[in-house]
Amino acid sequence: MEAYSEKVMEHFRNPRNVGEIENPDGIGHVGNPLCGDIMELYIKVEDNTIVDAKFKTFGCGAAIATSSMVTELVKGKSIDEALAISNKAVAEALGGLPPIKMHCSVLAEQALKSAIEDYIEKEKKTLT
Amino acid sequence: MEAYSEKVMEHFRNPRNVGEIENPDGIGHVGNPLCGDIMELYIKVEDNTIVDAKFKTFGCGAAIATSSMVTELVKGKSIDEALAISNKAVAEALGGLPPIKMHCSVLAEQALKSAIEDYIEKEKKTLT
Amino acid sequence: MNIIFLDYASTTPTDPEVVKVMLPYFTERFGNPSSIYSLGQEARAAIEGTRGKIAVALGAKSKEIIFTSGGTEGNNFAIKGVAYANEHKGNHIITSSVEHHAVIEPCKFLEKKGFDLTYLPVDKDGLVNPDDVRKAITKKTILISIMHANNEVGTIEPIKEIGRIAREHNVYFHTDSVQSFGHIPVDVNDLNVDLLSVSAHKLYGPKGIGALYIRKGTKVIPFMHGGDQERKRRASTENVPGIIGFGKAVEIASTYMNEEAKMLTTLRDKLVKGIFAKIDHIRLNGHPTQRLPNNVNFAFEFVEGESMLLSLDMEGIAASTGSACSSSSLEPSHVLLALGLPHEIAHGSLRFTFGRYTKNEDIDYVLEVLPKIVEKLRSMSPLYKKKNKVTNFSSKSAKEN
Amino acid sequence: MNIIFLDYASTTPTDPEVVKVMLPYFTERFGNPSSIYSLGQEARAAIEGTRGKIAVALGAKSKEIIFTSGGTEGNNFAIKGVAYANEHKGNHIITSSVEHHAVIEPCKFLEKKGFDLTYLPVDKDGLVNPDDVRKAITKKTILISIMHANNEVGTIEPIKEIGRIAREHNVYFHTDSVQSFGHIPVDVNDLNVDLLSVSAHKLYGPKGIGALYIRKGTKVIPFMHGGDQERKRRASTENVPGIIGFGKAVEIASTYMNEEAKMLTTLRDKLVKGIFAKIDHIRLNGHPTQRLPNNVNFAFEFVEGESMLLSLDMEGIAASTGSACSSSSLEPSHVLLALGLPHEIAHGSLRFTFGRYTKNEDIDYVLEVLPKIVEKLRSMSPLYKKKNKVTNFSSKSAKEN
Ligand SMILES: Cc1ncc(COP(=O)(O)O)c(C=O)c1O
Ligand SMILES: Cc1ncc(COP(=O)(O)O)c(C=O)c1O
Repeated sequence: MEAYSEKVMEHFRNPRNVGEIENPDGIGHVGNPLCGDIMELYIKVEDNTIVDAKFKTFGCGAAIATSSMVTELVKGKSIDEALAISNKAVAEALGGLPPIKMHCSVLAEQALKSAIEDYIEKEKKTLT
Repeated sequence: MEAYSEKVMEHFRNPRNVGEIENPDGIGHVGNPLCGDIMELYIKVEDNTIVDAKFKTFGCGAAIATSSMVTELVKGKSIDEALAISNKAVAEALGGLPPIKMHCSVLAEQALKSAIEDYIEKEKKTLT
Repeated sequence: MNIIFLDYASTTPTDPEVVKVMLPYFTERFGNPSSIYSLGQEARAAIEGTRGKIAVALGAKSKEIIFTSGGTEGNNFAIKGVAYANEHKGNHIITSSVEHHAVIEPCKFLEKKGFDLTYLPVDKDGLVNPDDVRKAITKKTILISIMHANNEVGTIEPIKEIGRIAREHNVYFHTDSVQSFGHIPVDVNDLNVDLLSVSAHKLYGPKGIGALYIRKGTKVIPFMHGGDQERKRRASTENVPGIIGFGKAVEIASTYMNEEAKMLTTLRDKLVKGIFAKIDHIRLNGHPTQRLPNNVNFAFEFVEGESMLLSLDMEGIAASTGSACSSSSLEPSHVLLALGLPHEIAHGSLRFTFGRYTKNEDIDYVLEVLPKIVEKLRSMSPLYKKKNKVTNFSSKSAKEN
Repeated sequence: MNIIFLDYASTTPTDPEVVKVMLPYFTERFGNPSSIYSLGQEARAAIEGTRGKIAVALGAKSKEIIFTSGGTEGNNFAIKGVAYANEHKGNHIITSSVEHHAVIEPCKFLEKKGFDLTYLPVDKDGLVNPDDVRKAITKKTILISIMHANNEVGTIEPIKEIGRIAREHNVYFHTDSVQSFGHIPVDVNDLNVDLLSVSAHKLYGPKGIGALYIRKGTKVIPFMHGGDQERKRRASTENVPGIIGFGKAVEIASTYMNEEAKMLTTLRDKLVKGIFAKIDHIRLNGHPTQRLPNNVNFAFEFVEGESMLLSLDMEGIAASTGSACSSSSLEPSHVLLALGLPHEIAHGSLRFTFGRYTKNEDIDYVLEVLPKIVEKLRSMSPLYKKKNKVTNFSSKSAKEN
């Protein structure tokens, strides 16, 4: 395998936003223990803006680093801006990922999307 | 290839009995330039005893050493004794030969036999 | 940072004594062993001497030892060589599901070429059952290939019995002895094998050199076709310094093997006990006693192997999740799956393998650092949280397994 | 006795600079490049750096270079790999009758497996005619393998033209560049090749390491099956010290190649002229000008090669009759026969190949010693006597040939 970038290692060493949010506004849950990667992503939304994000991840170094990075990227963003965050953006923010680890950035994007969807679902329910 | 024995190298370095005998009593001529080995063996016979032997050889180190050794072995021997000299005896007298060079000792035996046959043929002619 | 290297099963440092004997063969005694002049014959004599040493160490004859470029070549040579030389007799080959890729992949290649392969299962400790071998043999079986010691979980297979069965049925038997040679006794007659592969870099010799034992009379065609080297069985200019180094490594290993095995077993058992005492929700992979003296392999539930490895590396400890050569794969180890581990647990395995330079304090250090790493990663794991809520005694039952 | 080594085509001493850069990779930086911890990644970075250097030297991309255990493996890999990967398209392979055994033998193996082989003839100088290649191509042709420079007679083949023809016909083209790389310019794009084999020990690198260039997009299946090393194209733990040494050797060769070639050409031409001046009944084998800068190959009528070699060795000169790896054979060189030499003259050939450490005085010494040796052996030869009686001008006509 290619080596991880400095930035990946830094986020692996000191992952940001580890943990759960009590009473989150949205939860994303993606991955599968069979594949060796599971991400749980929690968001807190106020006035259509993501004010907090946390994660729990079972997975390799890249899975943890992308989780950490995506929670960093998303904080302070509007829902629309957050939905525009691609897996590529996550990987780039980490200084790149080894080719066989790109799927971790996909997982991070999916975890975020899934948390936002959960938030939108809940919102709909509250409105109706 | 396995290395040659000390004895082979010694006979290669200083081959005994190189040359031709003028008016020999027998000449043996064996081998084939295609195979890379040709031996010519000359004998001088007196009272049924081989009193001199010489050779000329085109061939590898083993071909030269076996030619040299067979001429040494044969000198002073009776015709019957000479006919009993086997290729094995030549090889053993040289401290052994690498397996792929054993055919050179066969050639030396054949050269000797062929020289003796030539001698016997000539004798017959003289007698009749 | 001083690195604590606990991945001797992946490769070993070359012993300085080994490097020393190699050196003259690079620059001075550099002759081609096939050349008939003195410089060539000198090189030839040196490699023949080494062949003799290796033969002695294996209980074999010199002529039965062919030098290769390593364990992978030995396995490819043995398997493809026997297959192609005997395909008129049959096309069936038996192997196990815990073999190294260097056995599995040649087998898969042959499968594509029309050979019929049986991959035998193993029990939860990684053992092949000799009875399964017997039952798998058909009239078309031409080769059985079962490894001596497993590179991931350290389990030592019942080679002697399998060899006896192979012989009874007149089937060639190959064993991949890359992990065992130099570490536990390996004798080709005692083990009843016809072919056996070894690799120098697993026993403090240089990388890029190994040997294949081929019992006299065994029908094998060459793998590397070309010149007449190695009595026409393996072409290519001989790696003279590598061969010389290999010989020295074998010499050293033969001298110290028993002593080293004892030392390593002590360290192994200390680490196993320590991990059991300090971390829960774990299981020891591989056979508890019939295993290599230097192998410890644990599954840690709820965490993933690579993240443990990276964390250990950050603390100066070099370990492994299993086979180094499959580290570019995302699949969990086929060996752990064959042992019956669920995917998510197979993903959370770590292998520590010790060697000549491992010290008692190294084990202490691992026992100090590892529990913290597992705890940190578990605290980040969404699996741990749930499991913990559901059950709290799984660690106990895992231990008793 | 000080040995004058004039057999650089068989192997070269490893440059001391090369040994120096290898050393740390035995004992300190011994990590397995597939391991993810720092020690492994450090080894990985080092071999990737070397891959880059070799790629640059060949005008290739890094990803197109696969490390092998030498020239023989490269040739086996290229030929069998292309054959097996493309057999659905056709089963015809074209090669020449002057290839090294490491090309001929894999071809013969494939012939037994049902492939159809064409062995092209050469002219009296050893040249393959590109037109013959064109004519030999059929709809079923999947591979052409023609060597760059001949190891026995030094003739340099018209690879660029043959490559152009191969490309026109959409056929893969492999060249065995073992004798040319590091000695004359080798650029994969200039030469129009898809695969190219090289071996480190022919250019002052260590034995047991080489590389195969595989142009991006070329369909090849692996030869060594096993782990995921070399981007899954060549299994087995990488020979890290060997690779590092190879890289250094290539670096040195690239720097000094032009200068060395000039020096060697001068020595070569001096020896050729000297031998012609001092010995009769001889002929120069190989192309008079389109040949390697360091190769001199003569046939001496009426004497046999091995006995000349042994005699030279006794005088401290190491030379060769041709290919070292066939020195266990009694057959005369297939290369010399392909050039049209009669058997008995092919048997009497000698090859001198020079290198980095060859001095002008060494040539003087050969010119002093060789005529005496030839004379002594001729005086013992039954062929010489007869020939001499029959004709006395054959030496002249041989020279003019
Ligand atoms: C059991 C086993 N077989 C084969 C191999 C391959 O050996 P090498 O890397 O020397 O080709 C290894 C190690 O890599 C191994 O552990
Ligand atoms: C032209 C040619 N091809 C292939 C080889 C084989 O290379 P190696 O001995 O490194 O396998 C050689 C030399 O031995 C050679 O001269």
